[in-house]
Amino acid sequence: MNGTIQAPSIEYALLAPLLVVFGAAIVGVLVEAFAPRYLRSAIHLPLTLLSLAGAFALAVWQAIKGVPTKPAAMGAVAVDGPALFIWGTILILAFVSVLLIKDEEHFVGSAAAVPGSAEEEQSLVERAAHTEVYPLLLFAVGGMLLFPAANDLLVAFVALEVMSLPLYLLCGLARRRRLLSQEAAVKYFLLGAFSSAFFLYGTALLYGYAGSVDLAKINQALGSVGGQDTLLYIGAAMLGVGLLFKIGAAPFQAWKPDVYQGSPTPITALMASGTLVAAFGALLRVFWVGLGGLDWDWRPVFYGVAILTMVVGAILAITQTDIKRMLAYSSIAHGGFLLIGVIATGHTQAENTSALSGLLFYLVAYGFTTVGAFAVVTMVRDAGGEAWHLSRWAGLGKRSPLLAGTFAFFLLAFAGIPLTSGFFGKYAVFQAAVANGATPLVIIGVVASAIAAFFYVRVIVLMFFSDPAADGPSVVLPSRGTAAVVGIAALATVVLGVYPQPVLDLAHTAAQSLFVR
Amino acid sequence: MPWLSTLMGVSVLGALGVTLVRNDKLAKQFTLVVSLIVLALTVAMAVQFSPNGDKFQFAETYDWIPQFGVHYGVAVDGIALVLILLSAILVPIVVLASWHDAEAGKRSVRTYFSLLLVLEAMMIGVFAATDVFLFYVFFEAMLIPMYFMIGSYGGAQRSYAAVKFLLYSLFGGLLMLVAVIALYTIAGKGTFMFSDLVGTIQDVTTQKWLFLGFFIAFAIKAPLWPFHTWLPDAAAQAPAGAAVLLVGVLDKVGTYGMLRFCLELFPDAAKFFTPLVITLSVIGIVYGAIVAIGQTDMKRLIAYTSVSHFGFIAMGVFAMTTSAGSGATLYMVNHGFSTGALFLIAGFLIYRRGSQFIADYGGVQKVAPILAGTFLVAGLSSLSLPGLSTFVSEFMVLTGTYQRYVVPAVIATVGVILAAIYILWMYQRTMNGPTAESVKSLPDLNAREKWVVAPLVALLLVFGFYPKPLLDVINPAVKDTLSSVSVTDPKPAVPVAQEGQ
Amino acid sequence: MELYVPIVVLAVLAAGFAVFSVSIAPFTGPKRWNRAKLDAYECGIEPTPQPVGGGRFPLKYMITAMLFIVFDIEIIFLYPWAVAFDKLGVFGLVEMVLFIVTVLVAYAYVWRRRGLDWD
Amino acid sequence: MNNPGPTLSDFGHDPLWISIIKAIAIFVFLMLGVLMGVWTERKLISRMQHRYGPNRAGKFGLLQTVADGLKMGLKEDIMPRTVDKVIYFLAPVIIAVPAFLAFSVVPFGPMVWMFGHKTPLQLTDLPVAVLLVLATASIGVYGIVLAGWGSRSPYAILGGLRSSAQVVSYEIAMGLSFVAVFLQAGTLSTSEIVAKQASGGTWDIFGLSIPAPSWYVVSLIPSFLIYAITMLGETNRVPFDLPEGEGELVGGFHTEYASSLKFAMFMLAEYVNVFTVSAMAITLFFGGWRAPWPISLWDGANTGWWPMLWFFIKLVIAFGFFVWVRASLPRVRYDQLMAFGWKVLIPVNLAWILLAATFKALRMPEADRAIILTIGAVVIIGAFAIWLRFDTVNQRRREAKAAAIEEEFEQLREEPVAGGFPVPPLDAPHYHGVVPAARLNSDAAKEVTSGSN
Amino acid sequence: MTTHYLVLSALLFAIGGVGVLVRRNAIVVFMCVELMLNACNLAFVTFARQNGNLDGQLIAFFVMIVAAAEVVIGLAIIVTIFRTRRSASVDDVSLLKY
Repeated sequence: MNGTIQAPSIEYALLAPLLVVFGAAIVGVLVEAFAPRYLRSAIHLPLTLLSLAGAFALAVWQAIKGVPTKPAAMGAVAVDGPALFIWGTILILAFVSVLLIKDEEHFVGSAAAVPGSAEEEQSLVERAAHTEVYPLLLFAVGGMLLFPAANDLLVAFVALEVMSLPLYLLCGLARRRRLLSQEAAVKYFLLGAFSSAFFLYGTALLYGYAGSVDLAKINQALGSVGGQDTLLYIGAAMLGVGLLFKIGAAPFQAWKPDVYQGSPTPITALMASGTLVAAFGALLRVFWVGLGGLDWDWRPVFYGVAILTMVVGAILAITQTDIKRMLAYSSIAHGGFLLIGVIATGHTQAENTSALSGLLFYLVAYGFTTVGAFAVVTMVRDAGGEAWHLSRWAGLGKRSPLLAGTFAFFLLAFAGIPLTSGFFGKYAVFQAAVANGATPLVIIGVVASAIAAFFYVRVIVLMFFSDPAADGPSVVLPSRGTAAVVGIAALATVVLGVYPQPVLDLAHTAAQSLFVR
Repeated sequence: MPWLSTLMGVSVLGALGVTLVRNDKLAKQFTLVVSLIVLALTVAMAVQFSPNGDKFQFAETYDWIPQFGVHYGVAVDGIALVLILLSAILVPIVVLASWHDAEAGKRSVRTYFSLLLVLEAMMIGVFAATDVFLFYVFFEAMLIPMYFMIGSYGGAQRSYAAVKFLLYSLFGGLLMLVAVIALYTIAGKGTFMFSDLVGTIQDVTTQKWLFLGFFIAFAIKAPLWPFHTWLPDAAAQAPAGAAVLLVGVLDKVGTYGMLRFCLELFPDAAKFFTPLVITLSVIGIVYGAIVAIGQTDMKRLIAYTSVSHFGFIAMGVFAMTTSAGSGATLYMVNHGFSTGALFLIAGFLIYRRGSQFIADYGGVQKVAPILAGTFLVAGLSSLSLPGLSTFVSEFMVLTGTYQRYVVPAVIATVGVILAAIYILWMYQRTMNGPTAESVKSLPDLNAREKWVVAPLVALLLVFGFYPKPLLDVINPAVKDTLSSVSVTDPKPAVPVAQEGQ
Repeated sequence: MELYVPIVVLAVLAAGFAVFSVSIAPFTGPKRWNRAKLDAYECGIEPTPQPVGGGRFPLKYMITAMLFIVFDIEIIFLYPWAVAFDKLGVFGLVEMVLFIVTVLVAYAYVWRRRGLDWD
Repeated sequence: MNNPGPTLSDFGHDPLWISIIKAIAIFVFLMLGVLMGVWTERKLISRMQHRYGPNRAGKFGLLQTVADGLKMGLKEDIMPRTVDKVIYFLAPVIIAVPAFLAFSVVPFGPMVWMFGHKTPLQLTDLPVAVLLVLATASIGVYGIVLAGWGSRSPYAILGGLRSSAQVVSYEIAMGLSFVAVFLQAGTLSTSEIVAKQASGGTWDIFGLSIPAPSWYVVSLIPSFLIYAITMLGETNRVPFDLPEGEGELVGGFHTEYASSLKFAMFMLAEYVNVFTVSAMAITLFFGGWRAPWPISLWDGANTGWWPMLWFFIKLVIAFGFFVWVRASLPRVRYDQLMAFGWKVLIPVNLAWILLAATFKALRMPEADRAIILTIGAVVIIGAFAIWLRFDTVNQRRREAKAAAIEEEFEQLREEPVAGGFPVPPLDAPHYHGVVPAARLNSDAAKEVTSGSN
Repeated sequence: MTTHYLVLSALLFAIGGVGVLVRRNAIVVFMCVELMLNACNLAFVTFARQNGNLDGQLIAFFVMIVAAAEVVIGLAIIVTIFRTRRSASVDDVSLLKY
């Protein structure tokens, strides 16, 4: 009660990318409030893109300047190599997704209007759209940036929510198939909130165990605090539940197909890429920086989860008849492959570096490919919006060979065929796992890949080897944004598949510093 | 001059060029020209190859992905050289043969020929790769163009066949990937260069596991019994040209891989598994032949003969004698020509009549004598008639195996007899006898088709009487390979070069 | 803890009184049954039939409730800040300006989008 | 100046029986206060309206309220058929109990000797005493909502929702108006806040030391003004007594509590709440139990039991203020009420808080004045800019609306069907949404009309 | 002493968790989630007492904000779907099925 409280020191320069994104989000809200309707979109788009690009530039500048060895903001946010790499990845992916969102055809004019009502029709006629999408997206991206960099569990929790809450809303904003979209939003929200409650209770228990929510202090406490193992184990398990949910790992994968299907496709693209990247970053940080000393206990669990995730993702994907659901299950399966990378981390510096860099590379590769795939999905349309049912995709290869070819290429990348980015991603992760003695897991992973390949190939078969339906969907002329997204994604998939070295180097450098504690 | 890169580069550029050409006819001609250029370059390279020089020649090595220790490393030894030569020869022939294939289904002609050239580049790459990882990349990537060729341009069941082909190969490939990774990790050399990896794995148990990883992939690719079930489907549904490349070249990657990687990288495991492989081979020889007899579909029949032939090749590889090894390598080349000829001529026949079923034919000899005659030559080469090149290789394999494994060699001989049955019976049913109503108006081979068949028949005959140039190239390489497995022949090898004359 | 005991005492007292009053009410008064008397009061007209769950009410109220939550939370942060202002000094002031400005941004949005209008 | 009064550390030492005595005293004080308060109000308001007011029961009608209370107890207890019985029963309890509780932290006086114990004239104090007051107020809202909800009648529900919306809206402004006080006092404990108002220190200007006003009402006048308004809104008193707007909603949330002691509870709670907010106003802004200026010159004014008198006088004056307002002001419209709370009180309050904080920071010894002044300037300019902007926007909107209405009238005048009169269309559906086909035919799901909101 | 609070918190959390899993009304499910968050708060505050530092209480503030934000967004979503379907039962939310 005496003396002044020491003002915390905050390294604003280090946090600059975050601040830029959040700042732009707030400006976006102001634009929503004060700009006239017809101007909003014209202001939002450059604002959003510039802020993302600016944040990216700042992140790059920091990486060049040298990675700090101490967590910033009083130990709350760790801006280390992996964090910077993940930031860069998320920012690029978000940038690309924004180009997709730009096509406002995807978003409802008035979210509050009851589907089928007069207001709804009016908003459709007016071609009005919720321009709130942009600030919401920026907030979500800000959360995504903060989540993997959070160096204490409280910040992680807040970031988790900042990331998720806008996404819950964005999920419900699809212009077409409103009911489906709203349903997705409700499901995502209820399950997401449920899982974050688990995360929070885990945080509480670990706080009770270690007396701090700081990851480094928790790790220290692992060695020094005794007799409270119940708290520790239950807490760690609950944290794991919360994080694995966000990743969509089995048995917490149930939300993913529903949400991916119902959401507006650009949002799905963002979730499938950005959220996954962020969640893996956070998972790694929490389990390595915070619970690294406990790895003998959580590693077997992750082993099981990884196997289950891969198998569930791969097998259930086969039964899907909806392209977005199929991609969702594919995302689940890829989550499983990525978990192999998490397990592959080990105790020696070299093991960690190779596993981490592999994981980072995989995230980049997968992120781009998946954004591209969803971008293609937005372009194949029926009278009622995007054509999701697989049967509608039959013969697309004849109607629009370029588009179908690109999509097939993305699918091959998902399947991990060499000379695509997906191959090196998988390879990097598998190699790290074998090096760390997780060969059985890799074998299961390989089998799952083979199963997964089946449903990717099936889509290719459908597109190229089947005859087109008479009243098949039309491929819309892509807007410049969408075309750019598909182009960028395809380019990334090729380049990372043929000459991955620069990105691998970058990932390696980023991983070398490991996590600051 | 970076011969191998040039070969691949020309093919790839050609493939790109084909997609840019707007006119279908021009595209075909362009493809033919490109493939002939590649052939010319390959021959030029082959001429410069000195059989008694370094084991690997025309080597090029660049870092590709240093972080994984992956190089872009290409070079050829005798074995690879002849297989590359085989590919380079078959491609222009296939181009010529497939002149009208793509048009049948109203599908993009340019894409087909573009895929063909891409495939050629990859075939050259896969044989030339001296980096295990690069080999794997080509091994897997090769599937995709072939997949599209089967799936888009094949017969009625094409998509089923294509998917089956792809998934089988992919599955094998992924198992191999695990083995590749494990090899890299266990060797701990930080490089994937083949030459650096040879002899690094000493532990026999490890060798066995890794061997299995590689071997299953190759066995599926080869295809060895019991991994062969995809082949009849794929070969039967593929367009004739693609089938030639599939059976003639792509499947050789399997046996080539066994010879190059399974033996040299895991010598102890190879020795351990030899009985098993030989057994499988022998079963394959006999099984393939018996099943072939029972086929009613010409292309399936030819596919099953290949299963039988691949049994011989695998047996030759694992017999681990110079004679058998050289024979097996030679067999790969000869089989490419002979099966290629069979598929192509059968393809011409099917194109004319519109049916693959043997029962729909009869007495073709009378209406189309040249077609029937060349078909007979090709068929006889398949049953290894002395005087045709396949005889030389089959004989070498059998004698080579006999030196070490008597019983299998004897049983395999049964395959030769069965071969006579299936080929001659098929010939009899289709070409002899009363002319079926439906084939009465079949035209004989036209000029283009004659140009397709002529080189193949010529090659079969030439190498049947004078295989020495090939053997000169192959022998040192095989010896070298076997010596790195530290196997010596049980008794001095018969001077096989004279055997065939 | 002892600080709270007196509150409990007062609470018990008040609750006892309230419960007593409310429960005694039915017994102190007369009972004269009348059908109309037991209907919900609606200025003498036939009462509206009630759906289960109490019926629906305008969303405006919910929006107000949400806004209340948001601002109440803001107050939660203002109190400790105000109490500790002397110790926080200029840093605290700067932070609070930033905080309030951020909240005001949302506030301005709600205002401009007619979230605060009742008509 | 002398005897700043008890602080937090003086609490928590009472034996239980002292606490019980104090609690009973508060309870009795409040019950009597309500009896007298009702009478006072009726009497005062009738005087202001040139009437006599109650003058039959007892001297000056003093027993009028007692009689009313007895009557209520003896009336029939009606429990309408539609109500949710449990909630209907609980609501009066929930609304009454917290009303009393808030008084547990109101300081009545300094330390006194009570049956041989030295104890403060206050039931208890907490480090977060003011929060307790706000918390009890919030719980009271539950009573309102539940009363409305449990009654299951449109009037009651709407009344309940309205009053809770109103109460929560004004609660924010009220909560914000406290912030400046805490900023000055540096504590949330009521006794300490009172102690802090003992002396205001001095301002040194031009070598003169001017004694600063010790009551926060002087230094924090904007806060007090806001509080004064919000306390009217918070207690649903005129001019903010919309829940009971007879013309629109009959009795608001307690429409169904027509008679008997259940209704008495609502009435009781309302008056106790009035006392509570008055007591808080006194505590936070008027120096609590401290004697006002001329009396405070007497040394003994702030010692012993005397302060209770000062407190009581202040309370009566505050209550008088309520009555005065009731007699003077008409009831506002609901949208005006909400708009005033949200659009005026809250932003003004926030701006004022920042300004007050800036002033305070300026007086800190080691503070960087440039930064503070910048912040102050930003706050002021920002506030003005926003206000101007909104003002013009609102102006424009009002004009546009007036024009639109004018236009509509023009149009209606020309329409022969409506007879030149604005008649709403008769087939207007209650809901603009779609009714699912399955529901269209089932009577069970017939909806309540939304009425007016 | 603090154990009781922890047990209570665990119980609340469990009640919330079970509620989420078994209740069908979206709003009730949502309330259960909020209950879980508040159980967390109780645990935090208890541990703060037990550990003798204020972090836990501080965290409780943040959790409250997050919970508030969640309420706002959750209710918005649920009300939207409620308006559409005239039902808040999660069983009716079944367009998206496996």
